[in-house]
Amino acid sequence: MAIDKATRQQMMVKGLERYKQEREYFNFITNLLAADPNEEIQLSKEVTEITVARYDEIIRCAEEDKPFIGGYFCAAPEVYAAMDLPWYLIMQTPFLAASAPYLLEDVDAAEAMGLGTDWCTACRLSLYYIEAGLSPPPTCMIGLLHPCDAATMLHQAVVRNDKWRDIPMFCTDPPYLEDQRGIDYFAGELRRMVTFLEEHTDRKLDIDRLREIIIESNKQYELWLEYAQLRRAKPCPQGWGMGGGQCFAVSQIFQVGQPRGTEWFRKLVDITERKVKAKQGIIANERIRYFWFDLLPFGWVFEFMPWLEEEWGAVLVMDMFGYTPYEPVDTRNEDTMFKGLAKRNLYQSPMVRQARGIADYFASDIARVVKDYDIDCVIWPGHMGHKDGSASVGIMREICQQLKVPYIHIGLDLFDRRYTSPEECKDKIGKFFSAMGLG
Amino acid sequence: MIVGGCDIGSATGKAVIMKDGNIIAWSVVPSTTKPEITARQAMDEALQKASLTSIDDLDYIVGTGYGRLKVQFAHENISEITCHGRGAQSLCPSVHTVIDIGGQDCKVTSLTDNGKVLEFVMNDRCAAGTGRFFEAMARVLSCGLEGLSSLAHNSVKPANISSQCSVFAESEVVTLINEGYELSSIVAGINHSVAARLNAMVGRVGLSQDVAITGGCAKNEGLVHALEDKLKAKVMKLPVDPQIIGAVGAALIAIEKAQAKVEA
Amino acid sequence: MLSGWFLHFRTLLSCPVSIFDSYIAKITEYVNKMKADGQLVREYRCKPEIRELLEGVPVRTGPAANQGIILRGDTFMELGNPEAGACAFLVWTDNPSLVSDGRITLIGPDIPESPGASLPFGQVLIVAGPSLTSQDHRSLENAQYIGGHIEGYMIRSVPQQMWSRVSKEAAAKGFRFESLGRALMSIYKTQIPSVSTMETLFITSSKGHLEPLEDMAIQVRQVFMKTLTEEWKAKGFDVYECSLGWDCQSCPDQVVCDDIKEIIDIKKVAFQENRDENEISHKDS
Amino acid sequence: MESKLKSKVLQEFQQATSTLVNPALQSWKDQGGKVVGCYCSYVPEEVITAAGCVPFRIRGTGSTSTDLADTCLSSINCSFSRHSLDMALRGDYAFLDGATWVPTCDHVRRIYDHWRRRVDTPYLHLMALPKKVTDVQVQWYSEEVAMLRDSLAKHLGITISDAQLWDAIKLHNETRRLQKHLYELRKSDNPPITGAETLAVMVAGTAMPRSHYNQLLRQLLEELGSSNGHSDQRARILLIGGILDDPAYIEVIEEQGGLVVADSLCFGTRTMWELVDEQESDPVAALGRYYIQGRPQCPRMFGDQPKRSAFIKQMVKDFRVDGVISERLVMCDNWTGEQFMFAEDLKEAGIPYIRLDREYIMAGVGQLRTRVQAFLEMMGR
Repeated sequence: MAIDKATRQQMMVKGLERYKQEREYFNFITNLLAADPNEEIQLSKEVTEITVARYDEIIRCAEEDKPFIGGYFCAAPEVYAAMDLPWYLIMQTPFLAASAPYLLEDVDAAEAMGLGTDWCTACRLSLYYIEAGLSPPPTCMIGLLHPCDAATMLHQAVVRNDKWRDIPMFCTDPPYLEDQRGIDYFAGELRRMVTFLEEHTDRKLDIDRLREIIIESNKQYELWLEYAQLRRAKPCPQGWGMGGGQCFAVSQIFQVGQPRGTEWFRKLVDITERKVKAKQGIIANERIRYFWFDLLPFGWVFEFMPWLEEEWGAVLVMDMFGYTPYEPVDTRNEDTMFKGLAKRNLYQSPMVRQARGIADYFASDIARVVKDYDIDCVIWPGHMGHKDGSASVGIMREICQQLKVPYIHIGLDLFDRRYTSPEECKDKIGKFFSAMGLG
Repeated sequence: MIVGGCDIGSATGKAVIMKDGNIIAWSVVPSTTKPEITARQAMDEALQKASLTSIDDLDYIVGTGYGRLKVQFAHENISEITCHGRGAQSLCPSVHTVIDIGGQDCKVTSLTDNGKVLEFVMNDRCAAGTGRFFEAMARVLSCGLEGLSSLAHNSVKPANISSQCSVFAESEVVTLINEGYELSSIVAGINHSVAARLNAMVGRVGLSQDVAITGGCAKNEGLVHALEDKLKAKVMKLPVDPQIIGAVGAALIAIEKAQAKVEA
Repeated sequence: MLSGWFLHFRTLLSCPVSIFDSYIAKITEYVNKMKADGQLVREYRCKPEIRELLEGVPVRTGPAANQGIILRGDTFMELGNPEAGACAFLVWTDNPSLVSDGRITLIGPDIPESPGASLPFGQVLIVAGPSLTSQDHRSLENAQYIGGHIEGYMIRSVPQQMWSRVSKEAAAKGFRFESLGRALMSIYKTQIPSVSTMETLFITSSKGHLEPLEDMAIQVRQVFMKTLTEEWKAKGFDVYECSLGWDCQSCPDQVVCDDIKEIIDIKKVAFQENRDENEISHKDS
Repeated sequence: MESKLKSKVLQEFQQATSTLVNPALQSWKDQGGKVVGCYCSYVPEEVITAAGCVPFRIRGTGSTSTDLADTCLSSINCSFSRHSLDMALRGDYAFLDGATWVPTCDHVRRIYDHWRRRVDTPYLHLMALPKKVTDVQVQWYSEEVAMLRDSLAKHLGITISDAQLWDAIKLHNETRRLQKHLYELRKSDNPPITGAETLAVMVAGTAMPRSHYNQLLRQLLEELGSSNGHSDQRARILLIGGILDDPAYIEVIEEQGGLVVADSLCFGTRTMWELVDEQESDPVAALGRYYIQGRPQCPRMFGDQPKRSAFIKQMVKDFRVDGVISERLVMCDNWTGEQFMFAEDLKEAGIPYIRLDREYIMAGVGQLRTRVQAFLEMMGR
């Protein structure tokens, strides 16, 4: 059933080309950041360093024919860490390297392949990389069937791909509602995921090792929560450049349950605490505190986010990735651990929390964030792939109206600046700020 | 045997008359509000040029194009996708990919060795890559369609126009004008952006061997160069006006049909 | 498309107002059982006027009372850490006679007794007012998360969890559950004028003692969701969308945005005042 | 392709398809009967029938605008979700005594959120449909079926016995058998009924009291036995896609000479090709298995794609299909992925295939015509 060795090797060589290119890209960024002594820049540099380390690890496994998996956040990466299984994300490029110079060419190439343009660009790109042979074929794969339709279809298409159809894949099935029955069910899915991984790799899950990992990741989440509180300070100590995205990358992707990750969080909290005590904001004159209710526009972040700060004194106080109610997982026994992981990865992980189930979950979150973070306006960027979110604009507007906080829906593609150009976005936001008397 | 092909598009009507497989006359007339009248006008002009007195002199007529159902004198109608493919390959046998840029839509067709359609894609949702996109741009630049064609030189560095939506592209172009960009550079930018769009469509059917561009926009040399650049393939020069390829294809099919009728 | 359209389909709402009365009885039963079990139950009876409620509260309360956040190092003790356990809910009635106005009940240790501790936290608010209806439920519910309204007391921003910190400074000034109860009652009575009567219950004794309350909390939440649904339906459409590119001069629905703009102005003034105040206090020290 | 049928029964079906409340449903309502809406074909209609209500598949038929829905949804949401919600907001669904959902897709699942906030329907229920098709999900969905049964019974103040559930299953299976019989007739060289007419028959089946519908359908089958078939088609077409309920769309295809002889649609074979197993001991388990494993699945179900692809290829063979047309509503992510995968599968199998984009309320007939015509010409037809 497996692919023959020669073919696999060929696929691996090609699959590593882009992968290595990306590693060099992160090395380049690391070097850039290294030149700036600023503490926060150094924190960012650490994130790019651990990113490079992961690329190195996967390349080593691929070249030495050792097992590595295609994995996912929000599917209990604690398990892969405990099983000592190196993993990479097939959605890697759009999520991590969306500012890479080849991204737009790849978007066009994906379209040329026949992937519909109204499909989420991140999913489209991920499928393109596999169809075009630009992803290293893993030993086996864990996929995700939430939060959106495109994710489900992406994984089906990966299973179907001629070259990848022999790579075993397991997807965890998400329950829709937030209740104990759903948690129990998802815990069962995670156990089946473990069985799958044990079957297709030479690794076994050791429960004590899992406990160690979870105890460490509990510490990471506790620190993250501490950090999230610090962003309530006025002025806000950090803006769009540091926050939820990095915390997520460290705790859910690169340093899951690893002391180095915990140390990173500790530094983050220490630095930020100092700034809060000194009443030091990310910009000198904070005039607008906004809640960015989505991911950052990864593909063109530098063309837009700094403008908000410079032109309007507008600070991103909270975003979708930053507002996560991670709870510690109860490590008493196997059962409590799996249920805790189920809850964490289903109801507490960003995006999956907001986009998976019914609208009430994000509705109550918006209300809390606006109040606790003293938000002046809510921005729903409306990424073209987030169909459920854009199907919720009426509800978001209503909540904001009740809270008497201005709300705006932009409508953009987080990865492709050509969908709505940064200039269009600026124009729309500018008019909105002026009309509402903000700034 | 004398046959006719009549291609009624949204902007122009075209007619071709063939005798024993050779084009003896053709015409291009602007579209009226009624496709049946456009068809009549185009055919009458072609008949006159062919020194024929009546439409009854034609053994068989095939109608095609957006208004094909309204070509009342046609014996049959065939979609423009098939006709453009047939026309382009018969005039230039190495062509296996045809890009038809019409007024309202654009189509990319891949062909078999004997001129049959293998696969096609069609864009009719947005103006990107269509005649009306160029019209909108020509209006903003107040240079007319001919001006648009003559303004682009290969040597000019194209201005960056990222949006492929005509509405947004229009505002980008206005910005570029205000920023003092050279007109030729803006025009080159427009051509590049359309070429990128068409390139994606070509990708969907797969590029095979040589490419031909049909339809009025094929006369825009700047676009042709930009497209060659993107496709990394040679765009073949067609021996007749690219605007009449659909009508040529229709006439060629008319020959087949007429023969089949005779045999039957 | 109607430009910036704005519609009201308001229908009359008839909702039974005694929906939570049985829960109020259950809460009383719960407290009585705790007493009978020999738990330490302390009761404080405060004079219920807003002014009187704040008597003896050693910290500032009100919208601008606590602009800062309580850092780890400044924390005296914490309440409701998920590991320790937490449960918070609110019930209301239009029958004030069911509520003992101004009563604060504490089951378990008080703040001054627990330096450095991480205690379980149960908080039950019982509010009444003759004119309260289910339409007030949402604002009653939201008011539990008091934001920065009590100096030295911070509810952490975590959805569905009542998890808070008391600062060392507040503890040193004598902040305890009686103060918290008084502050909460004054905040409710100030912010929501239709609240005439209110009492509070706090539990810090053990995680196990929160279990019966959790059952009640789940049921109350379900009832709340149901009334919320009724409210949504009764409201019909009044979602405003600006389709004029924020060109207010030509907008027929300016009133909607004006409402929001007014709040923005108030916030700006408050922020400026607070900043000035901070600067003054900075100079003082 | 001209309709050859001058059947009164067919006209009744066609009428039911072109409106929401058909006369049969109206008279059911007039007699005090209850009607419960289903937003997707994954709602186990048998439970609703067992509760003594008529299950009604929610559509956007007759909608002319999306003004009201556009305040809830956005332009990247599909036109089915916008039109159907718009109708609900306008009160066109006031005749429903209840409405049921599954979180089918990102668009439809949010309609539930808006509906409960804005539309006054006495009973609403959302079932958590899983996204996989293994035994574990059969178990999960069986529980969901049981929960629907309990919740609906409680709402109506009745009990729904196993026997009632079995009766409903048998009644719905009977519908499926009759519908399948209709499809079998289309395997012939000269199918007696067009694809457009068949779609009307199928849509009507989701909008009428079931026994009445079965009776009419039996009558139609009798009439068809003696009618002349269609023989002037240029090609035999298999039509696949998502929520297509408008026969006019198929009419355009058939006017070009492409006779639609079979389909994989959720107003088509997917809901009736297989039967609920009447031999199971527990009716709830039988339904759970049927909806998750027993029938051709929607693209949203992971792990089922090879089966779906095999189903299509089998249909191509059984119905001697010349080409496959796949339609998709613009913005539908599920069908974007499915169309992509089918393109590869059918290419491998050497079956002519074309993908079309569509709006829920038909627009752009000219372009559809051109595409279909070119497709037929491409096949050499």
